Amino acid sequence: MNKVCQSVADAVSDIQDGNTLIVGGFGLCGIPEKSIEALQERGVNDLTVVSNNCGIDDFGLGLLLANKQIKKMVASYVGENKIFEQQFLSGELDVELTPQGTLAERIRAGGAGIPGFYTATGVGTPIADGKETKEFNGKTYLLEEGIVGDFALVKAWKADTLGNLTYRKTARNFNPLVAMAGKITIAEVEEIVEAGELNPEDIHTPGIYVQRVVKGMDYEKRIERLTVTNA
Amino acid sequence: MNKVCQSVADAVSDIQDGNTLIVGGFGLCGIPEKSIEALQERGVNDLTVVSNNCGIDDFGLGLLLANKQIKKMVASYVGENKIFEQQFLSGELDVELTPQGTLAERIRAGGAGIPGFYTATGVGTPIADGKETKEFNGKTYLLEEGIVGDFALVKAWKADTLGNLTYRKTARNFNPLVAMAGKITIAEVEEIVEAGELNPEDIHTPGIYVQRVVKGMDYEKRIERLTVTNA
Amino acid sequence: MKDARITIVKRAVQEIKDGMNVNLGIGMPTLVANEIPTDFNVLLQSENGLLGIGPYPIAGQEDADLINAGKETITTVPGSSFFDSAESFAMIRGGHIDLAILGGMEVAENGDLANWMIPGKVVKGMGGAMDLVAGAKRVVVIMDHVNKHGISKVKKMCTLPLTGKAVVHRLITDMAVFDFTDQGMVLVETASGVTVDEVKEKTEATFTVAKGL
Amino acid sequence: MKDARITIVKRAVQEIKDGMNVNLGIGMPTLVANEIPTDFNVLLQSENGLLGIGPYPIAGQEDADLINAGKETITTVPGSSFFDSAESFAMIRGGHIDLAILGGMEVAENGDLANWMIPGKVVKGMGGAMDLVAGAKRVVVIMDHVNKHGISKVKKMCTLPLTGKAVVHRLITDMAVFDFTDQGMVLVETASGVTVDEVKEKTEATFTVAKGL
Repeated sequence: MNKVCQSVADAVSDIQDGNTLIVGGFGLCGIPEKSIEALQERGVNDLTVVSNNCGIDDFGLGLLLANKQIKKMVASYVGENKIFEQQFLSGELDVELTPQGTLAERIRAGGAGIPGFYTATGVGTPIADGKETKEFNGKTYLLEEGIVGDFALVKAWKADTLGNLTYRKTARNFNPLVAMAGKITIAEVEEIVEAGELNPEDIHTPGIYVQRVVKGMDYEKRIERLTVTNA
Repeated sequence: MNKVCQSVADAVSDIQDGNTLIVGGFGLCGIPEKSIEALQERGVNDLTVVSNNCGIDDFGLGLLLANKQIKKMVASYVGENKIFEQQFLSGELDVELTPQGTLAERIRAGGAGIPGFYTATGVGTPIADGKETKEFNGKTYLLEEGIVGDFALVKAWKADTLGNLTYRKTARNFNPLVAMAGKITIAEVEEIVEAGELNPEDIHTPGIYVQRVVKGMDYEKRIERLTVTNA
Repeated sequence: MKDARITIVKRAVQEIKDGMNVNLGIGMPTLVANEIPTDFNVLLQSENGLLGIGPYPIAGQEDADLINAGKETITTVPGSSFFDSAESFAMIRGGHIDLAILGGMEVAENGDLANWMIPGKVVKGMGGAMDLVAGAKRVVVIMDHVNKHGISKVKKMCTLPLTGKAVVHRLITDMAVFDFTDQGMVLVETASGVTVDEVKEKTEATFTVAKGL
Repeated sequence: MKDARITIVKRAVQEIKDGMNVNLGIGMPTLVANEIPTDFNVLLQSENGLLGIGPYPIAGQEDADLINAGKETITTVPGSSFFDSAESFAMIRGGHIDLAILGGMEVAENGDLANWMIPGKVVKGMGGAMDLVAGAKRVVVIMDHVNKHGISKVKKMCTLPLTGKAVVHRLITDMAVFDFTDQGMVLVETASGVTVDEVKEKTEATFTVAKGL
């Protein structure tokens, strides 16, 4: 019943070859960087990874690509990643591109027990190929399916010992949805507090979705595009 | 561009006969009691009301029933309401019973641009009658449709002048979904603060969904079932 | 509480394991909450938007903004969280509730449940019951074995409109406990002082008897 | 900025009215933000989960947890809110974004838009573009009128894979502004110093000319 793991390595120790992982983050923001590193070290292979992006060559999910641990990637945007490009062109990597909003909703749907839903997004485009359509009020919509993962890897700001999570600023992004959609959800966080210390009205992910919580050390939080104004 | 209305009567002044209203609240908790009272005074008729419950005889949506302003009710639970019972039996009132989770999801879907989704809820029961079904992974699911209202009536705790809302405890319930699903969303609140005074990470309903905000006075917040322990 | 209720509630609480997230239906299931061992970390979910229901408030400390799905004033426990109804049913529909304990009017030998309407009587609505039986990981129904006329509520087929088809995992009555398996309905326990033959006599449904009973 | 870009951006900002919630695409559309009148109450949405984007941070005050959809470090304005990606696209798909301004590779006379992939080149992905064009109340595309070879990007039919079918409400180029109506594509403005004939010459698409032009 204790959800708090002693190390990130422990937290991801039963992820197996061939598993489907749903991974939070947008670009390099709010990614579970410690869980990814631990998976790189463990070396599990043939992973299907569902995540909006795929990191960059030397950070985030790019590390698992570089290690050839990913068999299939479901994402909305995979630009700016040379290794991805190589593996995609060589056919080593299978890629399913999904519009970002559809991807977010598919993950939420998976977590919410909804096997399919209709959206106007993508009608008449290549991503409609092979998908069922249906009319509602004279307009055509695509059927999109929910996604459930064997594991969900989440990065949050704070957790309590019951797995309740809060996120910081735009590091929230896909993480709350990803948390819903894992058969086992692993949340790595910057701080773990006692149950009752988070305001019940401000919890972004209720602990019911979270099976394991682990504190990550020394977050790098790399910035992809530093843009500033002069004071 | 100013979202703050001077009175509840002003806020609801353009609701018309025959409109569909989606109304927040669960039981008598978190209901937009002032907007309902204002509608009772204005006397618009033939309303279709979508709300989990229908108040009690002399409070909440029961007031509009007593006034015979409601033509059709979409709800999950309408017990404990004598006037409802009479009008339902006499055929004056049309009723569409929807499982509570399906109702919540239908309202969210309407607000999120999803015209339909599949759920296992209700398969093989009377509420499946006349509904399309579809199999996913060998299991049967029902197609349920999104709901959009001409107006959405929401009760929140605090609003800022941009319409950002926060709710208190279980008075949140359907309100954030209802806020999403109105062509015009009217939020009555206990307190209005300046933009920037609510923590951006703790806003439950972003102001983009809310067209009007109005401060209600003297909330009654009636308790339906007072249950206490002895100290 | 009547004896039958006590029997049922005491047996029902044994379904709850440490660490579970549990939804208790309105009525008799609500009484199960009081029997949960105090050293268990169990969170009770209320479908109106709370995980972590606490006891009823002390008189005078009730809060109109804090109620359970039965519209009763309640409190919260440390580590509770509030959320909206869509999130609440995402939990339920998505299989995140470990256990739902619900009342029943009729249960059939194939696991069908009827507990929301009686034709000819005024319909009150199904509330969240259909979602709970379709979505919870485990569905346990508790009810009297027979109605006030002595007629079995444990049926070959439900006569009342269904809440869900083949959704019940376990049925607990004042006489017995049944499981619903791929091999059909199985009697797995009898209440203290009740024989297997007595259960058979009072049960319309066809069932097998677990080894050793 | 090149002259063409300045022309386009200055014209594009006129699409933004006081009180709007606006999503600006990556690239040239992002530049529109700087031109919004400071007395306007306009909230900029970032599809990664923010309503109320502010300017770039002062050097040294950047926050890795606060970026826009282009992955640039940003700040927030008073009254901003953070939310998750599903909520963000509920706003977009549900028609709550008043205006989306996006870049384009090709726009066809029926309002089709292509802006996400070039066959034969490596696919980077559509990101949120398909959701934005399908969901925003009003979709304005901004792009150069012709490509670097002088070929019209305003087509009879798109040759590139579509981002959305009949989704563009208005197209703003360095030469002209077109609306897409039930009666087809209409030239509604020409840029300063550009004649209708020049537009016709540089445009593959068939269009009508608004009265008074």
